[in-house]
Amino acid sequence: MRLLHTLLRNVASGPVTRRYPKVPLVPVAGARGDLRLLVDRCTFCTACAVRCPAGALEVDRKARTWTFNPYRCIYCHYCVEICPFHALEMAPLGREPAAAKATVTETGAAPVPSPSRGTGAASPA
Amino acid sequence: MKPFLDRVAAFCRGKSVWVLHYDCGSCNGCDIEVMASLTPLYDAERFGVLLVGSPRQADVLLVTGTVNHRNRLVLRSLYDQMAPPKAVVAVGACALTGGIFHDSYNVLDGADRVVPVTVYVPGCPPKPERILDGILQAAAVLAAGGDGSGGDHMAGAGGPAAGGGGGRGGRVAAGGDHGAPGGA
Amino acid sequence: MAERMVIPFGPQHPSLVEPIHMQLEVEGDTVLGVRPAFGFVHRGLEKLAEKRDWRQNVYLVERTCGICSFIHSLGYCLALEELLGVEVPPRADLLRVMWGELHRIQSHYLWLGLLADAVGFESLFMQTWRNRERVLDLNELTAGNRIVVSMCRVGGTARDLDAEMLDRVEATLDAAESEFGPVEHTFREDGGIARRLVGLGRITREEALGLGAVGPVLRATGEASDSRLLGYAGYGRLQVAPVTQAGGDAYARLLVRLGEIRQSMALLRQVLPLLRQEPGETLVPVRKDPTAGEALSRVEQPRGELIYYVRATGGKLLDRVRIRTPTFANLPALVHMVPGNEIGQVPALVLSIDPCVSCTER
Amino acid sequence: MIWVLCWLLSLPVAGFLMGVDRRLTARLQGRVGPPLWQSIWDAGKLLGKPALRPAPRQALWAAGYLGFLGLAVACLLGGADLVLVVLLLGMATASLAVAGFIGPSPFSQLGAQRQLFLGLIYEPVLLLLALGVQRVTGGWTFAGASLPLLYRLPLFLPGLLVALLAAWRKSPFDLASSEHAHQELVAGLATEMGGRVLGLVELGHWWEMELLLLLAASLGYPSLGWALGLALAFFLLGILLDNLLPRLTWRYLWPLGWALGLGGGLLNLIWLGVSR
Amino acid sequence: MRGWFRDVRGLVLAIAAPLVAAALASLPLQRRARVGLALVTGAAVLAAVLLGTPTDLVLAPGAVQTVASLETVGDTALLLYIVWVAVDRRSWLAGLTAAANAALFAWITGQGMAHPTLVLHADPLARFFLIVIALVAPAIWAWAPYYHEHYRKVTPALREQPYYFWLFAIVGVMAALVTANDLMDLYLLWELTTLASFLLIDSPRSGEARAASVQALWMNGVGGAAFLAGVLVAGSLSLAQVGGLAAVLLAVAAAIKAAQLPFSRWLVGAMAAPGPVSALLHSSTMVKAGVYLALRLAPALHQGPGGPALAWLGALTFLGAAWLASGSRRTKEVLAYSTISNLGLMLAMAGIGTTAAVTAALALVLFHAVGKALLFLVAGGVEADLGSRDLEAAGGLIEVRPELGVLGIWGVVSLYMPPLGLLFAKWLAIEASAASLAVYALLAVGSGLTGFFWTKVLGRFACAAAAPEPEGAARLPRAAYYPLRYLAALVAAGSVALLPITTLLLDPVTGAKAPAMGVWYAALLTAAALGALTYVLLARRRSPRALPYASGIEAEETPGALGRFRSSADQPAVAALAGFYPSAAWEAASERVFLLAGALSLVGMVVIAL
Repeated sequence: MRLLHTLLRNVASGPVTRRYPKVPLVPVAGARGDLRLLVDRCTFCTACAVRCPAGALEVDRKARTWTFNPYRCIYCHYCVEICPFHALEMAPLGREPAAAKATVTETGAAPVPSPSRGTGAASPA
Repeated sequence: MKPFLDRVAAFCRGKSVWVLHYDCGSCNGCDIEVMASLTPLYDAERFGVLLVGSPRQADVLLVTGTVNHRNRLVLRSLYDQMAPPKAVVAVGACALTGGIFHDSYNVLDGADRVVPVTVYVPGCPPKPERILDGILQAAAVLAAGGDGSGGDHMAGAGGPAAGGGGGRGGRVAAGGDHGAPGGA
Repeated sequence: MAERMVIPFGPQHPSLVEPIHMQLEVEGDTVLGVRPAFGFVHRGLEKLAEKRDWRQNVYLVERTCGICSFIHSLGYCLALEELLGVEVPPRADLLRVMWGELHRIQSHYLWLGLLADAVGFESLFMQTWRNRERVLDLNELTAGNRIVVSMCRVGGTARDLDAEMLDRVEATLDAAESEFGPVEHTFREDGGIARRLVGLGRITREEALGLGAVGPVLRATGEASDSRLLGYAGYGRLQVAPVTQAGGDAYARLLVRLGEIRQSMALLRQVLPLLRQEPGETLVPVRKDPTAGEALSRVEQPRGELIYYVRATGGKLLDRVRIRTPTFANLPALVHMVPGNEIGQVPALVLSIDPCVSCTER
Repeated sequence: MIWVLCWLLSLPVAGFLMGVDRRLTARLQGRVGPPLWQSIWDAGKLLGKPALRPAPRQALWAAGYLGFLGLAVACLLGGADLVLVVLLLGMATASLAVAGFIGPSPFSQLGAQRQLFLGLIYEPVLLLLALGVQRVTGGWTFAGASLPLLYRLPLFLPGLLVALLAAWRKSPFDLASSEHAHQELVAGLATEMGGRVLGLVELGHWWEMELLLLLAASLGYPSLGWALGLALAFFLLGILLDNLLPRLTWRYLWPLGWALGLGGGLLNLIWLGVSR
Repeated sequence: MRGWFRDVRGLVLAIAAPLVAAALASLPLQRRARVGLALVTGAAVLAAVLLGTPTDLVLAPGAVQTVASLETVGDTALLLYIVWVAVDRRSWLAGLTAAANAALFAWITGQGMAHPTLVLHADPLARFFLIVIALVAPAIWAWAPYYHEHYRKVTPALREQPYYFWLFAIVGVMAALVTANDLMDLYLLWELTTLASFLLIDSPRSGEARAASVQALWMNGVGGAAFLAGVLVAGSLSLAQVGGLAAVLLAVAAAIKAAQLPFSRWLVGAMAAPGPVSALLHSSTMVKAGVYLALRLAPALHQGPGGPALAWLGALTFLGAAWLASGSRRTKEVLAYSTISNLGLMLAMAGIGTTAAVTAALALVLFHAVGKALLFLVAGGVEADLGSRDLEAAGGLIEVRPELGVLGIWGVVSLYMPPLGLLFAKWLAIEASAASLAVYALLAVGSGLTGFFWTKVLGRFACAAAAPEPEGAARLPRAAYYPLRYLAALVAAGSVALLPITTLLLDPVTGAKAPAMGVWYAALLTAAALGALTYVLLARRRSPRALPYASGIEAEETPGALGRFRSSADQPAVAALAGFYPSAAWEAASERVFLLAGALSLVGMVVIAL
């Protein structure tokens, strides 16, 4: 009858449900979410692309592009840990669902690091 | 009368989403998050989402896991057994692109090589909230009169033609269109 | 004429969380025979581990199974550390115990919930999984992900926990322990659950040993076998007494797992003060690649003994990674148990070995 | 002619009750639960969806299930003979079982077989109840009762509860169609049903539950308070038991159901005979 | 023309036409000739009982004496033949019963009781039974030649002449039996039905058939002895004057003829006989002789303890046979048990004996005769086409033989589902038993079991997946379906015309108005018709036919075949389907329990009457 007690207490104390769409997600500090490139720090050294276990990153040293496939990323944090320039970070929340898969490409402005941060351009290919 | 009834049915489709979950070769991470989305803290039933066992009763096919060559046929069969209008939600990196397993000999890089995917839910695994988002997006597509099977030119993609050839290790350039890159 | 029904049970079947296929031969509603078939979750993981370098493999092997991911990476790291001759900092060992036991708790919670569901006890499933969320939230808080914590590295752990974090772990543990009471009580005392499980899939200790069963399946027959007694990671410093039962049936397995949740909580209680008292490093950097050689590690997964075998020939890539998972060891016992039961009991029976197909097929 | 109105309203009311059931169940489990109208939306969606089915004649029998139940409810509301109501209910469950037997999947067959066991468990009990009413009122309807029937037929309550749980597919009697997810039967006899066919079965299911609630309420006749109280009590008890009990197998439930239902009913009837 | 039937000549025609036809049928005829003979004889009998109003046959005392001496000679010959059979088969049970019969017969003859001058009486009860027989028999006669072409192949030992002879003759015997008033005439006819049963069950000459035929012989011999004992006790040879203990003893004879517990086995064994025999003798007409006698005795039984005892025995049989039918694996065995079960219900109603009860019994006789004949013809069709008597062989019948499947489903539906007539009868019966808690409870549980096994049979017929046809599967010619269609139409017509039938046929028997359930029934019928109409209007859209669900590993197949799936190593496997059957041990144990309960009840019945 302990279960009966628990069930009735559930009714009395109201649902514990997190009313998600109404109440937005609260990011947890340190959680591993969507990967972002701080493009002004990036030297396009390809370290991340080489190490990524899932092959979700591609860096073109010549064209100075960093291409990220968020739909292949396994959120393991490895790239962030090994980036020698701390140019990668993870947002505490994951990417939202979408109707189409798209890659994220960041382009470095010029060989000399520019002061402005590049805007992430989503490119539905 | 008929347009009115159609509008009613469309409204109900958006409010009542019965989901068939198929673990297409997942590590269980996404599966238990799908299950968790039914539990009190997330309570998918708030939105009329119900997990059903038989594909004939389902409106949404929720795929988790790498689609391997044995499961490819199963996935296609389940999809074909669902009555239209229907939608497919792919959950987790493996079902989206093969994830960390994308270049294995036995893995197709993405469920969309076998069935047309309506919504992609990224994550490894995605949080239950994100899974709910994905299901509701699919429900919205159904309510708007859409049918995930629209443009399904992949019938028979479960056949040998869909061998996990393309997309090895390289960039996932193609996305959006429901047709699989190199599928049909 | 056919009086036997042939039932394709799975791969898509609501009572199966994972895709396997069992061809059941049924007369009336009694199962006469079972022919299992696999290959629905095979991802070629071991072959892939020869393609990735040994550091990337940590992330690969923890995706062998999402339920006990940490323990997979732990097993792999232990093997590599032996191969590399790396000494892991003691604090990292304790943290590994902590995450390992958190995984065990959530895995057993998960199993309890699935069992409740398999006997049609929906409210108990909900209650169990609701309690499980506490552990998952704690995972997210301490490691950044609810399921795949990715905290094990060759040479230690990726993160350290500060005092405030340890307090929050302890607070969660307090809450989890008190919440577990009613659930545990229901599982132990409910007549309906006992009616469904007592005597179901009973095997003797000799049979279990002969069939090579491991983990709770073996312990439920009275055999005190637990790899944690080997003292890997921090277990050597802790008191670990295997939880055993004599019944040998599905009910005994349930009791073992209930006991192990309590046991894991007690282990956490032992670990937390040590973590408070002993600050220190958690990761030693490893810069060289392994030289030629082989290593083997044995760790206790929630489902039983997990074995990692690693062979290197020098260089970044490993020559062979072999994983012997506990479910693989328990399958002969399952095939032995199924015939003769009512078809309605099959889900509970299959579940009673806590099968993990993704581990088994890799 | 007020009963015609009642009959017209009975289906939406039953759908609403199903929604209440799901909501209450959710609250017991600490969840928010679906909107109260959820079951009606479900039915709306199902009826608006074509059925992709391997069994061409299933719809006919699903319609039979719904039709017989509609007739049974109409007969009960219209004050017809109780035996007729019970026989119609029996035919409804038989139609449902046939619909299941048509399905070419083994799961469908097993589910249909269990549906037969369910029917076998509770139909005789309800027939006995009809005799009880006849012994008290002198007729085969409730109309002749001067005191609430419950006073004379208390031992029928367990049997009625068994019947309600069976008709409502609640634990421990959820044998045939796996209302509880993750069961061995996929969706039991409804495995091969989808879309409109399943919609018909859902509607029938509402009515079946409601019919049993109405029968329970009738034991309170002629006191409206007793009637409403009994219906409410059975409704809540059904939900609570569903959440408190696991699902059991028919080998155990059959004797249990007959012991509670037939045993209680016979004892009550013997007591009536002796006291007279 | 009509005038010709308007008196006793109608009655004589009804009795004589089948006998004449029987003589003709003994000749080696072509199939076409046999069908023609069936149709002509059927038309004659039907015309005799439907067009006119047969009247009683009263003879002068002298003529009565002639008839009586003929009857004595016949009886003596018959008993001698049975004794010879007993010796030939070395069956001491058959010998013992035959000896008992002979002794009792000699005793009665020695008493020299006066024979009544009323030889044949065509009262409403007799006329009702005549109509039922006349409606059903022609269909079976006309079907028999088609079935026979199959049967001849599997049973080379079958001797056709006696087989056809008795198939026709038994209808004449039955017509005489339901009208005979002289008890000794009745006994002769009674024993003739026993003899016909014996000979026809024996006709396949297989080991199973031989054992079953002797069993039928000795069990019916016990019935005959009870009959003669009743006559002895009665002290009079007029059926109309029987009462008290004599009525109970005659009721025992009736119960045995109707295969009530514990004598149910003879009818189950009788299923060894060919299809038309099962249909005509062992379900729709001949075994109803027991019901007829019980109904005839109902007023007399009603006055003593015999009525309630018979009601209990019938109700027990209703339950027990339904229970055993639920577990049976053979189509004809299920049908046999369901026949026994229904006969039990009819006898229970006769035992209760109120207006409602008798009305219920009569309605049961009518609808059961038609529906069960249809089902036996379907079972015979399955046997002829697919070569099996197993219920599982009929799984998915509607896919393999669509027309046979539809007819079979209709036959089953007619036996338990509204708005068809039998349900009306069952409803009446249940309510008529309200006075006795025990009988009511037995009927309640039995009713649940009836639904159980009929739905199971229905489900096997209607299943949308069938195993591939066996080697050597055949097809009955299209013409063979006409008798089945006729019976199916008869069920529908009878149900629609239930109210007029009640007024015209049933009410005259009871002499009172049947309980006013007809209004509800008419409402039900209308509602069902409206529902069916709505369905037909709405269900025009055909949706595509999908593969049978096999947990996601469905393999391609042809519609209507059993589902196939890709099993291990991608080998296709078949998802075989089967009904649920308890173990043979369980069946045997429950049969023993019911046989024992039946034996106790039967003994109790006689003891109470004493």
